[in-house]
Amino acid sequence: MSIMTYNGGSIVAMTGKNCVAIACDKRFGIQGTALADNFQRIFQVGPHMFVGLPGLGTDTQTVYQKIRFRQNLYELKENRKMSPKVLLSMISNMLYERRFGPYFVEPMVVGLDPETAQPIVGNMDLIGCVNIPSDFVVGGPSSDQLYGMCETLWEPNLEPDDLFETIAQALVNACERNAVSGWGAVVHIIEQDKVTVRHVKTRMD
Amino acid sequence: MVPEHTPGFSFDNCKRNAFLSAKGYKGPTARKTGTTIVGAIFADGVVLGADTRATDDTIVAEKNCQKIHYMAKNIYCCGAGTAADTQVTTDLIASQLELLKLNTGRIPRVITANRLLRQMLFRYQGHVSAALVLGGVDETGSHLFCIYPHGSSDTVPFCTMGSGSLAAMSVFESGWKPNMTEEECKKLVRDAIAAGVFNDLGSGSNIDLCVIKKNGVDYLRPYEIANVKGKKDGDYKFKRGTTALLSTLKVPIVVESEQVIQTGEMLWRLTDELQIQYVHLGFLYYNYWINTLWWGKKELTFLSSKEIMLFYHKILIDFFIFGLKTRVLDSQYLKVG
Amino acid sequence: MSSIGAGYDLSASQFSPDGRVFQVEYAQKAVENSSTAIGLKGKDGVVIAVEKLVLSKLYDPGANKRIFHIDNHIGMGISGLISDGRQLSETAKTEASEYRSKYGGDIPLHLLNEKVSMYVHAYTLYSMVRPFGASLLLASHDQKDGPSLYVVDPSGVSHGYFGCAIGKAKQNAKTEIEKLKLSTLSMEQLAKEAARIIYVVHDELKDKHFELELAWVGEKTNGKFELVPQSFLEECENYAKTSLQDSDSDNDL
Amino acid sequence: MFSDYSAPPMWQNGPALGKYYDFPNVSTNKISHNSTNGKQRYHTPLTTGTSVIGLVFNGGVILAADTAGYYGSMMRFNDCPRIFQVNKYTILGAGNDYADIQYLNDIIKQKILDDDLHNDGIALKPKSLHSWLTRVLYNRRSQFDPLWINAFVAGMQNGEPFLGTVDKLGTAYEDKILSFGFGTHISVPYLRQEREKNPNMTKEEAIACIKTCMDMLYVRDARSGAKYNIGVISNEGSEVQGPFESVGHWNIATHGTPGQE
Amino acid sequence: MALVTKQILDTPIQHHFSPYSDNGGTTVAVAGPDYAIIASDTRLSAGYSIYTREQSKLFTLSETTVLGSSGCWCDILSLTRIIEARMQMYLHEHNKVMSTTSLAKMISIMMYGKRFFPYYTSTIIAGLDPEGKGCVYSYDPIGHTERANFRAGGSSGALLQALLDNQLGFKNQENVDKTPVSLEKAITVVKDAFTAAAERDIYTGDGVHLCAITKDGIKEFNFELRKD
Amino acid sequence: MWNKEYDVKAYHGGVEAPDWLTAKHSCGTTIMALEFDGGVVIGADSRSSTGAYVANRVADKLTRVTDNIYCCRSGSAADTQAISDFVSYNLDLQSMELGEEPLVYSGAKLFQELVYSYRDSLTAGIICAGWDRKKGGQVYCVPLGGMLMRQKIAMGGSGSTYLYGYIDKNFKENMNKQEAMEFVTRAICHAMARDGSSGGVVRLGVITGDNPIERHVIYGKDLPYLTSDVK
Repeated sequence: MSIMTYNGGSIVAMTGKNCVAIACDKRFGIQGTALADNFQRIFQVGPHMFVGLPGLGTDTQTVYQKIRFRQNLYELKENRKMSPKVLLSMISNMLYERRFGPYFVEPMVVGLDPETAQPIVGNMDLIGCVNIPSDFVVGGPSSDQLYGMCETLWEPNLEPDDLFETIAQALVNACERNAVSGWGAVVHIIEQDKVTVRHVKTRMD
Repeated sequence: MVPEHTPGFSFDNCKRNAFLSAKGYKGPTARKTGTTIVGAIFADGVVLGADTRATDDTIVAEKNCQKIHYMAKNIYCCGAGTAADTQVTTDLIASQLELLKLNTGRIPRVITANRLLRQMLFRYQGHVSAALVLGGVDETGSHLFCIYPHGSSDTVPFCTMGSGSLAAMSVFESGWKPNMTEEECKKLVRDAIAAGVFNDLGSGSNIDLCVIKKNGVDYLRPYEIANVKGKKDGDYKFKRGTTALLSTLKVPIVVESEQVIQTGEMLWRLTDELQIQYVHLGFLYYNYWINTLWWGKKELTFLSSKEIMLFYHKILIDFFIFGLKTRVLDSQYLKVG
Repeated sequence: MSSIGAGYDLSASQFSPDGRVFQVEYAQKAVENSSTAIGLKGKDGVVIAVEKLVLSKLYDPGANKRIFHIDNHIGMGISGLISDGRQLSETAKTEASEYRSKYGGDIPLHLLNEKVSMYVHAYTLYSMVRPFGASLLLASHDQKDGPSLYVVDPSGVSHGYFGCAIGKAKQNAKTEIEKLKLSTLSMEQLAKEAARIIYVVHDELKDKHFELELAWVGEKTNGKFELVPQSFLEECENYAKTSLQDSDSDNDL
Repeated sequence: MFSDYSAPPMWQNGPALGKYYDFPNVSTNKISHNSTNGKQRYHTPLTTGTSVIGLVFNGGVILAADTAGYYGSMMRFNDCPRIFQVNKYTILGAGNDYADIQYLNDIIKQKILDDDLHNDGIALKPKSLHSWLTRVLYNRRSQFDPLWINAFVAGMQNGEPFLGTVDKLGTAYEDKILSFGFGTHISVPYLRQEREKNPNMTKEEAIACIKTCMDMLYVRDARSGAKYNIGVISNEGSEVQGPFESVGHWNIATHGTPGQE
Repeated sequence: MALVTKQILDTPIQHHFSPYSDNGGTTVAVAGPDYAIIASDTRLSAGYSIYTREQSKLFTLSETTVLGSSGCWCDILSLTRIIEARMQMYLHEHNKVMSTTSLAKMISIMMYGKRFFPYYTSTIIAGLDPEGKGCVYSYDPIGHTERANFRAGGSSGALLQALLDNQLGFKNQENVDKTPVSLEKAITVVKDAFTAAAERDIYTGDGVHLCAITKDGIKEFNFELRKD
Repeated sequence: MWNKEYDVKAYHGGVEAPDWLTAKHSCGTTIMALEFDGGVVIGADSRSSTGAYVANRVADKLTRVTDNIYCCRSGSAADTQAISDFVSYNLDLQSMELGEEPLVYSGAKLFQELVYSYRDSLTAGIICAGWDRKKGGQVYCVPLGGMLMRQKIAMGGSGSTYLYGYIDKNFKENMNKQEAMEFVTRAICHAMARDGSSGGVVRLGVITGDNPIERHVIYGKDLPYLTSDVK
């Protein structure tokens, strides 16, 4: 059994037209036993930037703390906001430091570039190999199912509302075929002028 | 920036991970570039080639990843193996080559890059799993090296690496000849990568080429889109309102003040440098001496001072002993996996 | 003797008071009622010829063959009950193939002959089985040892021969064979003579139709047992028919 | 005798080692040979033959394999032909354990002989042989006592070329290009490329391709030999040609400065 | 020299035997009101090598039943051959072709019969039941079976099952018309599913072989997929 | 329904990698050096392999240490390259301190020191050969484990096992240069023919006096004994 399925929790992020979306389920469990339906795996790290940390629950939280620490220092020193690409690079270096004893998280970053407003989604493996595709990234125990869903459902230039439907359908259906994901889901749609957070209904088994 | 611990690799989590692993919870696998990478020398330079697939076991993790890495203006390097390792290894040596260039005011030689990569990999005894094809042109001519994860290297007129290396090698073995023209060589390298892409499941998607000549570099990405993304027949757009909602929260982003600082282009350059800094800072202390180690046999002569030589000598022994200690240390930790 | 075994002929495992095993003798009788088969051993090969009686015009030509391939280098001709003959040919084939798998070569004919004879003999010992109603001609040629020919009898007795005949007209055929100087004859000559003899001994009055089966093994066939090629078979038949006419006209004179 | 296509136990009916004699029908102290409990020890390849390659051309098929027999890393034998003419319709090629290859070939030879002895003009056809091999090899793998063989059947059936392979598990498939060992990684990509360029190869073109492959395998496979045989089959009949010899081109050895990296 | 001797002696005995191999491949089946479709990709592979690009994994068992299977190819070959033989015996004994439903049960029993040395296959059968309705049965390697309306199995099974739930079963969708899809629509979805799988699963690709089973017989289609 | 326990993928634990992807890069090698009147001849085959795959068929296993001292490498490619870099560097250093060319023995001793000190971690069998003013041509053998032995003729690598009988029978002292070169070529050819881990071309080096090394490459039909000649 993989450690990635120990606490469960899957995340998916997609690009749209001048917007990006990131969604994850809310289950927290220990193997088969579900313990909570409000576990946070997506964190806001800037007005237009979110980071998702699928993986082992304790590492999700530890890595988030470390990211905050480093990001705060950066912003203090530089007096400007971090762009998603710099954040990815920073997390990547942080993870590679633990090349031989990694954190069990596969972080992903979504956001709009602070200067160009270009939508960016990116993820990396547990030792920090960055991948910035033009369409979507997935992570967590139901990533297989998410790959199948997203490859079919995603299309370029989705408007925010359509992007919401697509990402929500992808996540909800994928989680339904995974025993350690589900128990509610949350979707963040990030646009230039607002962030919309929607809690989505799912099966609770 | 404040380091959270001594620079270099951290082994903090090793014990915990070994414990989990012993309990039967396997850690996830790192992303691999199953990969076909090749290089070939032609009359006026070197052509490097790579596919663009990265895999996570049997799943394609990335369809268009970049495997030909920048080392210096005249040197590029293809990487196969664990994706993060190839990325970091080449970045690290690239930054050292840049420093060398600034220190000496000379264009770095390919042989120097080869030595640096080799020594870095040897220190980690194959645990940093990067298999590389290094190519470049300097004042001594065109050079091609293939470097193995354990830290050995070969000098060859053509070479292939990665899971598709045998497929690519069949193209070279049947088609390579000395002193090819640029076009012939590009075609051959393209065929070699195509052989990997179509016959090796670890390799796929597009074909990238990088032509390095005395007077410049042609980085062709993609050189050929060998596999087009499949077209869908159906329409999979949902009607709005299809997904059942529990709650919606809209958080407007209010701009309180605006201040224009620089043009976008300048900013990009800044951030790029910053990235290099990140890479570098993490390893600076750890690698300060490797940074100033010998740059290849032929350039030894300009280091004439005896003091410097003795200092280097000491470092060298440090290097050797440390390399072997790391081996023992690493193997202790890594055996559990 | 026929059908007066006085109770001593009910089992192969029982002797009669005068020391005979009637079941075996009856089996031999079955052979004597069957079509004639002859084998001739010449200087460089062996020929087997069988007069296969065609009991019904409705049979396919070539059906119920009486010459069998046992191995590349060994052939078998039978006289007697055809089904018994087939069973024995299977036994012989198995023996030959087992020998090959164990020792990796062609089985020598004398050894195969021994094995088949012992097998046949075993069927004369028990009350629950019936002896084989067939006699066999076994032919082979070896590069070094030359041609060889054996006959196995329903009793399990077997002998090597220069020339031999079994079946209905074995006496007549033997007389004909004895007239030949076998050791000087080539395979072609042997084949022609064999064909002639079959034609000579064939009894037109009792049995209307017959097919001549002719097979050989020898130097000419590289030690492989083969059916005589169709064209040469016809040549042999013509030769037999002409010499038959000649001798008929001799008799007329 | 070869009815279940595996050797009978060597010590039959007698007491097993260290056991007393058991009278028949009293106890079942028979060595269970075909047990499938998975604990049975299976033999492993010792003297091995490396790549076999097969290619379909316009109107026929080619198989090729070198004749080296390796014992570990030592070339112990240089004359182990691995391409066999089965009959005029069929050629067999095989790789991996040479003892198993010989064993299988003996069985097939006997099969062919048995066929000939029927003297009915019907001979084993390639598809039948291929199918039969599937069953034999699958059966042995199911007994946890595999024959370490990758077999290739090439032939003509109904005027059409046939090329199929079976591995030690019984995995069987057909294609225009097939290979075993290093051939899978080195020859197949090359042959696929050549066939794409020229889907209707003539016999001569195909033989030239195969020879290029054997040369490549000679220089890139550390368990290959220089001598090889080629089996060609077409409507004109089948034959095994060779041995041919590979030398390889070596002028690239003069590249670079000797002694330096 | 110790190294040298060790090399020679060590190498010949370094062999591990596993009776199974994973030859990859994906099968998808859909049952409709009066049709059933089943499709497989045509790539047969092992490790990082493609054995052949033209191996359909569908086996037409009767006029109304098609079986698709992926996993360990030698087991698939054996399993399907035995099924075919058993169907032949059934035909001779009962003088009728085995129905899809009976076949489904028989396969389950056959597979469970090898409970402790299973056929490592992901098997699906599709066909028309005696009432003429489409049906799909899927199996785990030791013979557990259930009837379903759509099923994906094999190396991309996990990728595609959720998609089928969503697109053919209208799962988690509100305000949509949930009548079963037409044959044409089902074929489109299955085809797109394979296109998606070929993008992400290295063991799925080259081509798709699809059989559409209706009361008029079995119609076959072939589609191309990416070849890398 | 699809129980993970029976999932084929789970059973195998992912893609099986062929051994040429996972094996260490090594020189399975035949190397040889002999002293003759006036110098040394060194020779090696050119095959380096990962598993059974020939990763480089024209490798150069005769590596410069100083202009007059060369080493023949066998074992792990990475280990031997690192060692020879190290020794080469130190001899250069020494020569600068001394102001003259270092002795062959110094080089051999350095090799031995390293191989012995790290005998548990290094896989390296090295022959160090060269010429110096004091003792002329010399051949030193540093096998696995780190002993040091001067020999008239030294061999190493997996291919050498096939040669001991041949050498014992045919080696003569005080050969001239031509004889020595032919002898080495022939011996390496015989090893290449039998040993799967050796092959390719024969590389020779002749070090005499103060002259620069003389390098030769012999291949194809020029070799006195070929794989196809094996009985």
